[in-house]
Amino acid sequence: MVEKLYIDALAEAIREEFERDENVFMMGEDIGIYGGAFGVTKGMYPKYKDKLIETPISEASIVGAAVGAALVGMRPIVEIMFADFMMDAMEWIVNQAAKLRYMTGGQLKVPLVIRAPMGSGTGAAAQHSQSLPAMFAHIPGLKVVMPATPYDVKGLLKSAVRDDNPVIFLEHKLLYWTKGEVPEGDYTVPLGKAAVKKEGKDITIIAGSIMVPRSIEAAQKLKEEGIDAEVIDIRSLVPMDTETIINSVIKTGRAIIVEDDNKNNGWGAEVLSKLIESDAFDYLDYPIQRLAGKDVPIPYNPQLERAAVPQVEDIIHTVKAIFNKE
Amino acid sequence: MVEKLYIDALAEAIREEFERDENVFMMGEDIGIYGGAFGVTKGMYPKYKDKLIETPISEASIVGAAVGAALVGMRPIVEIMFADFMMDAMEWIVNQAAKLRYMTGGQLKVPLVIRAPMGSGTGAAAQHSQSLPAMFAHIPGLKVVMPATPYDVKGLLKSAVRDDNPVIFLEHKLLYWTKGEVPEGDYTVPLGKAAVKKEGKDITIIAGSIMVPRSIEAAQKLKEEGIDAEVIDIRSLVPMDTETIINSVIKTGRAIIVEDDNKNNGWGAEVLSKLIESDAFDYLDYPIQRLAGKDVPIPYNPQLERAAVPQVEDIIHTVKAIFNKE
Amino acid sequence: MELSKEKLLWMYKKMVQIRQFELKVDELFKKNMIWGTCHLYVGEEATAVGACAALDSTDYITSTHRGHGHTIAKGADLKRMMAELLGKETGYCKGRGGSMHIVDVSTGNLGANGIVAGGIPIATGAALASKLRNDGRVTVCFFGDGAANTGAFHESLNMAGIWKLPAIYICENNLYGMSNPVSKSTAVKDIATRAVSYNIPGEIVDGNDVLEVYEVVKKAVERARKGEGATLIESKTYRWLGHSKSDPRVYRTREEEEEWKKKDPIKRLGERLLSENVATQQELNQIEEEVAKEIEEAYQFAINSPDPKVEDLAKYVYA
Amino acid sequence: MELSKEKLLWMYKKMVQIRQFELKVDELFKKNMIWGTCHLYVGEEATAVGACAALDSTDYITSTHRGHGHTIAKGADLKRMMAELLGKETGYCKGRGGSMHIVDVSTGNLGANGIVAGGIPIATGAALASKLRNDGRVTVCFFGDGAANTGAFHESLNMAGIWKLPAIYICENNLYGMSNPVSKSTAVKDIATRAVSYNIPGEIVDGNDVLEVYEVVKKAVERARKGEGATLIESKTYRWLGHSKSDPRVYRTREEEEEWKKKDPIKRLGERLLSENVATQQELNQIEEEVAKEIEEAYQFAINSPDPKVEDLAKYVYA
Ligand SMILES: Cc1ncc(C[n+]2csc(CCOP(=O)(O)OP(=O)(O)O)c2C)c(N)n1
Ligand SMILES: Cc1ncc(C[n+]2csc(CCOP(=O)(O)OP(=O)(O)O)c2C)c(N)n1
Ligand SMILES: [Mg+2]
Ligand SMILES: [Mg+2]
Repeated sequence: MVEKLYIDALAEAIREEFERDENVFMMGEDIGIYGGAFGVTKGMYPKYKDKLIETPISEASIVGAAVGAALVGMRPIVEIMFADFMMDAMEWIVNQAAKLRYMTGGQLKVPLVIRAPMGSGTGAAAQHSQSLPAMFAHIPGLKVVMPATPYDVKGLLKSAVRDDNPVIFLEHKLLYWTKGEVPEGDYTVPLGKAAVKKEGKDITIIAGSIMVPRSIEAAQKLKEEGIDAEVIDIRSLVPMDTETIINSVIKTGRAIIVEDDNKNNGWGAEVLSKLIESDAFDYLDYPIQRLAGKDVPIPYNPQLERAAVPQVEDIIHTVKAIFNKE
Repeated sequence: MVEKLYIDALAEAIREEFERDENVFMMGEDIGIYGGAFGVTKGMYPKYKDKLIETPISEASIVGAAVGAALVGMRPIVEIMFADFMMDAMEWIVNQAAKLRYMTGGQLKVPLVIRAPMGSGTGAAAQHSQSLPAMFAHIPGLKVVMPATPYDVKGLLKSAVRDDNPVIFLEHKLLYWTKGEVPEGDYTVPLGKAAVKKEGKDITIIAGSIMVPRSIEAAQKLKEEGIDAEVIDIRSLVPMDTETIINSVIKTGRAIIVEDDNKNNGWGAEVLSKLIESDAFDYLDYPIQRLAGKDVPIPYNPQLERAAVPQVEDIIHTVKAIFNKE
Repeated sequence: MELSKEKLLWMYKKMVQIRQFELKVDELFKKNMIWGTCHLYVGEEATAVGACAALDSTDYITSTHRGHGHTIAKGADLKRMMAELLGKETGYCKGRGGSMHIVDVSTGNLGANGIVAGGIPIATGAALASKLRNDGRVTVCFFGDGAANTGAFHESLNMAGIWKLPAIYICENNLYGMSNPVSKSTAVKDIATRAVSYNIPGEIVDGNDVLEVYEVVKKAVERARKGEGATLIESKTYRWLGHSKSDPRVYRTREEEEEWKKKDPIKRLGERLLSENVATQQELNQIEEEVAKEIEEAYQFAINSPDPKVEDLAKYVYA
Repeated sequence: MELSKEKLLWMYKKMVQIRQFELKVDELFKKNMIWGTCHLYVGEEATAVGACAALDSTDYITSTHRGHGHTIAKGADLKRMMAELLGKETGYCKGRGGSMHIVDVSTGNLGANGIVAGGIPIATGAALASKLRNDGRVTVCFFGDGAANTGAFHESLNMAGIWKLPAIYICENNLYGMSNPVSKSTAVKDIATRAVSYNIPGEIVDGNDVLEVYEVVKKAVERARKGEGATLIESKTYRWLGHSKSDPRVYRTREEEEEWKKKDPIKRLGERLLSENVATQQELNQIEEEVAKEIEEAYQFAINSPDPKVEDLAKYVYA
């Protein structure tokens, strides 16, 4: 298998879906000749001129129009330039896309993907650095995925496009330029399946998005110190693959959850709660810990910015503290 | 003390704050002669004509303008007609109001209250029935309160108006016509303090908003069956009074959390997680349970609507199940 | 009149259907047989009917919180509408939606919307799809004067302008958004003026004259089908009843209401049909009676339909 | 020229400050000494300076992601600006905000904004406060052509229209929103046309002529102070550099850029000052040199300032 960049795997998925289904098209700002703020659609224009609907700066109506197009049978992929700007479109995400099927007793469906780069680490400060998956995961009717590897981003994008529901598809900015194996041609990764990215027996690290590579790196270092951590990439918050997570925690008896999001009411709280409510509770040797972003807007200064979200050393530290305390 | 309706206690707080501070004013739709969709400002016009800024249907700019007015020293109270419509204003809540102070290194402050009726039970269906406190509680920079009694709504509104931060103030629609004791004149209830609404020794019921009276009713019935439940009204999600909650659970050894919000990524998950991460973990005789809204948009049909959120009998059932299983 | 008798009587009948349907709903509401809230269209019938008369059955519409009229005009089944209002499994939304969420895909009706302006971007997207597919359909987007002050209105009409979408934006200016008079909420006298901001035609029609509405919408539909783009039409009209249940209408006078009731669009078309000898009074009476029967049937159907099962609560969240 | 020499040289100096500040920032950026991103104002100086020249120090402005120019024109301290860009504790935002969030309350600057149109409702609210308090202040709201297509623009200008707010909305039309040309993003040729939708005057000015900007804004300020309401001003101008860092500008031609560079607002004012004998070349040179020194001082101040302390990460979340 060839190694590819995350961003290239994502672009490949978009092109292949364009080719596969004439109803698939894309809407967003500067996605034409400019290639999108992060370059995801770079080089697609002019070949896919008709598929790349370049919009004014109107996030609410971009999403709203995509909902309308989806209702009549198109399968739009919306690119929102930064996940933060989804706040401008919340009406059409939360009150429309998520609810139209239910409110109409199943008469309508909304096959829509809303993609956006999220997360901090680029010095873009508080309005361009948020990771907000938990907000979306709170709303029934939405699916929420956050692929962490080039393989997953290609396979999950395809599943998202083919799904008949609105899917919030969050790409961490720092992942775009990471590499990994990606098969040629068509394959999918199902929505709602977690992946054991590293097996281990001592503790389960449940991570999402950028925290997956950080957790893997931490697990490798912990291994050297005699702690064998299992790393689970949650991949999809809704639907959530609780089975994989619960089984792992039953096996290891310990867990930490590592998220990029703000801690307070982040998705880690939901995972922790689901574990406590499950059979895993009885197997716990130690209370589950959450390692998450600090509850602060993301600061500009690079040292502060770095301190605002978990780093590899924080993961190592948290795991070791558990074993030291026991 | 006199008994008053929740809605009257709220209106009294608004009037008294109008009188106390010339910078306090209100913005919203139909809050003038109509008195607001739920009648909160009924009768205030024309006496407070200059204080009631009646707006076009422009939620984003209502909140945005209130932020601007707050930045230059006013203390606006925004009424959003239904909490659901706050989705239209998320940009100015999440990216502006919540962050302006931090992003400017403390140069700005945003003394702003955004009030809205939330919740189901009136047959208004999916776009007019959401309780979304968890979404706001996820965003650092916001405070989030949801008063459950006439006493609290008056005291908390006053604290919210006097606070120098943006406060999301959520009133459950079904509470407006409930009665309770309310002192005459000025008093405040601090933001960030939970209240033990009924003492008990067997189990802690942590509830918010409409679930507080339901939990009290459930606790009264449970008492008859020999289970002595303590009912805590969380009142404020941010800041959260973890101390009161933790101490209660340490005392009782059992807890359920009862919320009106969707279960998935609801605030109950955060409370549960904070308890697990605290000393209370070691005192737990039974895993903490969450009783929350089902993860569905709120349906129109009254039987379905009722089934979508916890009712008194569900609380009783959940508590009894814990004691039966033990 | 150029229009066929059949078409004219269709218009008459549709307006009568809307009127009687709404009055029945009002009655049921007052008897507490309808849950939630309801926004009735009495007095505004000519706009929905005139506009839908200019559409093909495959054309799309989007509607509003005040949507029964649009839905009936586009051809919905009164039985399933009434069943929805009573929250029944046989309703359009299987009882999950109620008044503000009625959708009828079979007639191209993409749905009412509980959010003011909720349908404006949706209509814009449907029109965009038609353009991308070149399917020759047009989309009519109904909304109120209040909605014309929302951000979505501006964003969407700008899109329609730059992309020359086959969309017709019909602003039903009934002088109030809830209690707020247009003069206080809206910086411009005629909302149609705003069309210049989007480089599209802006037309004003007498919203109580179904034939005028029809003519103007028809022209806009032709433009749209020819690829010449969108139109903004402001239909000046009036709602006879309160904004929603239990609105004491303190923000307007009874005299103003009486003035507008004199402009009753149904009476107006009726008189015209009689004076131009298109129909006889007997024919018109017969229509009224037919409709009364349909409404009664719809009510009986609804009342005798089953409620949805509580165990199906979580059905339809996902496709 | 009616304006005093002092005022004219102030304008000249402010434009030079902006130009040199931005070029220094560009240099530091390319050396990787500035973190994040930056949107530079080179070429557009006349708009910020002409507008702020018409304001009192107690008047408010709101700015944009491309905000350094407005901030300097309103009177900010270059040292604290540069320190902010370097993320230092001595910066306006104590290093928490960076380029897109500089605020200077002391000069009435309510701040840059990372969100396109983020400042439009904020400015509207500040103007509403002035009206409620009758404090005689006006608020100037700067935003780009791209922002004129957002919902917030429409909602806010409608509010300003109905409430006759003392607000001046200055649209800096630099022909592009990022890569998107106005002709593709905006349904109307002149954004000022949109003023009719809000029943306020709409003016077009040559945004590279600081004196014209000044005159037109001054008139709008007088209107606003007299309680006659808001004005929309479209300032036609051009950004010389890329949208932000590393923009290869594939969406426009080098020729177009050269054409606009000929309209350099600084050179233009300089030539006029010379030809009308207001100032000598030597005086102008001296200004350039003074500014160069100020910029160097600002840089030295910034580079020698301390970083914020990591343990203070959670400071300033709440007041
Ligand atoms: C975003 C939003 N804000 C407020 C409301 C509450 N609301 C429902 S209808 C209405 C008035 C709408 O006025 P208009 O658009 O003129 O339509 P009309 O009711 O007159 O037909 C309001 C304020 C809503 N449903 N959605
Ligand atoms: C709501 C929102 N959408 C998109 C962006 C990304 N963005 C930043 S600047 C910009 C272009 C703005 O164009 P314009 O308003 O013309 O200002 P200019 O950059 O030309 O000064 C875009 C799309 C943003 N910051 N906020
Ligand atoms: Mg209206
Ligand atoms: Mg621009």
